[in-house]
Amino acid sequence: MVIVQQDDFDAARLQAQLRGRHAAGAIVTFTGYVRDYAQDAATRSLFLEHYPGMCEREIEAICAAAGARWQVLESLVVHRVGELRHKEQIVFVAVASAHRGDAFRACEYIIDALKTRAPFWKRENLADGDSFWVSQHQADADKTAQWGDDPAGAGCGPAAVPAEAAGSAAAVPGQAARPKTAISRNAASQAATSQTEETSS
Amino acid sequence: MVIVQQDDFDAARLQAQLRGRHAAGAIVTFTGYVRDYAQDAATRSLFLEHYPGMCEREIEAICAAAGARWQVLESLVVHRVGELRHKEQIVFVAVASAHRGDAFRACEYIIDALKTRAPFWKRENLADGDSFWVSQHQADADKTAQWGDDPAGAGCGPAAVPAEAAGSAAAVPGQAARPKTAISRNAASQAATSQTEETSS
Amino acid sequence: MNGAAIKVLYFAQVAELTGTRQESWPLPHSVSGADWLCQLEARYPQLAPVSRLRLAVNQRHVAHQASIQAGDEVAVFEPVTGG
Amino acid sequence: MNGAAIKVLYFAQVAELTGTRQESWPLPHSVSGADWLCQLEARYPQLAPVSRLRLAVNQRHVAHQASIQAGDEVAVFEPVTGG
Repeated sequence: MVIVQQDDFDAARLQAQLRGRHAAGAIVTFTGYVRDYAQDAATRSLFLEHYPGMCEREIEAICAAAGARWQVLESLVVHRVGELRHKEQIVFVAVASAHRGDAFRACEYIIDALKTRAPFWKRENLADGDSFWVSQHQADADKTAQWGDDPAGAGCGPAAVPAEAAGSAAAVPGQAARPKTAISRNAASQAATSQTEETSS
Repeated sequence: MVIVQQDDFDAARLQAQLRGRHAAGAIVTFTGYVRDYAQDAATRSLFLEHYPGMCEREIEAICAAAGARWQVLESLVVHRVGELRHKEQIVFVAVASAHRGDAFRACEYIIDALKTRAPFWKRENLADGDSFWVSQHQADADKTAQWGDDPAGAGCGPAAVPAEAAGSAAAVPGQAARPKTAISRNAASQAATSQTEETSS
Repeated sequence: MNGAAIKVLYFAQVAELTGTRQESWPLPHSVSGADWLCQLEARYPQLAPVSRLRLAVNQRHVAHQASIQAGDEVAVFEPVTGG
Repeated sequence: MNGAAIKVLYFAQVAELTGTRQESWPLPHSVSGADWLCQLEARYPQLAPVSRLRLAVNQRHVAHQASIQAGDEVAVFEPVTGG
């Protein structure tokens, strides 16, 4: 199940439902929180923009890939969009399995792949009023490549391959080590669209 | 923090407390449930016996080892003892970290090490009235050995080393492939001691 | 060929730079993603360099050599940063 | 040497087989774990083979060649099965 929504979520209720649907021996969960993204300034809030429709489809494809690779009874992903304050929950991934190793592997795969494939973009609003679009970390692309997957869009350029095919994340010079991109002070308002989408798989 | 108790636990409340204590970017949790341990019979309940004192000390040592190896803000382990029904929660491990990879690694290490080092013993009560002490799975000892640790007590025999030292789990012939050991029908009552211990670290 | 077009979606910083989130783009004949990105840069020089931008066609990630055809939904965005 | 002893704890199936969970065991001089397990098997033949059993001394896992001394708390058990 994949849920993209503005509202906060109740991870315990979601895990209880997951457990109720299966006689799973193991459930592994990952929860991501709003933290300080800039190294030198405090984060006041994040704005999460997404591409409705494609977002859910990409995450469902990621969960299906995890289920094809490991023994998974069910995967659940909840991702929030819109304005999120410091320390709020952003994303929750839960995987139920008969085998804990498979649950750990699948859960980590899903969050790693989500970070390089699911069309979300974070804008960080600093306590001092500055606003930045967070740039993709090379480390995230590298982590995805370690699973044998090609990070989404890494294949731009002449030697490129479709995102579903195997490939290397190293194909894009200039993507490395850009921790954040300054756009302009308070230039962010026009991009603010927060939609709530809920899809099941 | 390590808690060994008979009562059920509220994983959500524990995770919320963990999150409140740290500006963690990531929390990874593992929850283990009572499942069917015998291949050919339904599990009615489990009885979990433990060694009070040593149990908490071993788990705390495991958490400390995880903290020395990965970037961990805090680890939390709750393990239940006593009579547990089918599908109930047995164990909860939560790890808070700034880095999700470290959180995944530390959480899996802790549950793997717990399964081969923490002095708990499971007796399975089958729906048909039979009762068995569950035997350690060779797979669990193997998983612990993969982390570079020696499973507890694997070092019995002349080539043995202390459990804290590096070594191989393969040193004990005859431990492999004993999925369960029949003791006797309903012979379990005299071993039934269920204590509640709560320790903080 | 008259009326042949693609639907273009802009997200996040790309939407800020173009000043719009969606538009119809005439496309008389199919082109590669790379060639279309050149057209895009000609219209919105502020997007340069476009080689860093990612494309999705009909809600799937595609490489820059993928073909874009009339009727496609084409999305343009910076590398994603969810999770 | 008079009164020199260890405190022995039995758990789970071992406690069922010995019929007790705790006892004092005279130990006039220190022995290896393996030698002490031989004494244990002599007293409780139903525990055989004792080579499979694990020992903890003063609440720490030890190998069978570890030394056991008067005053120690010695625990005997099958491989653990928690989690």
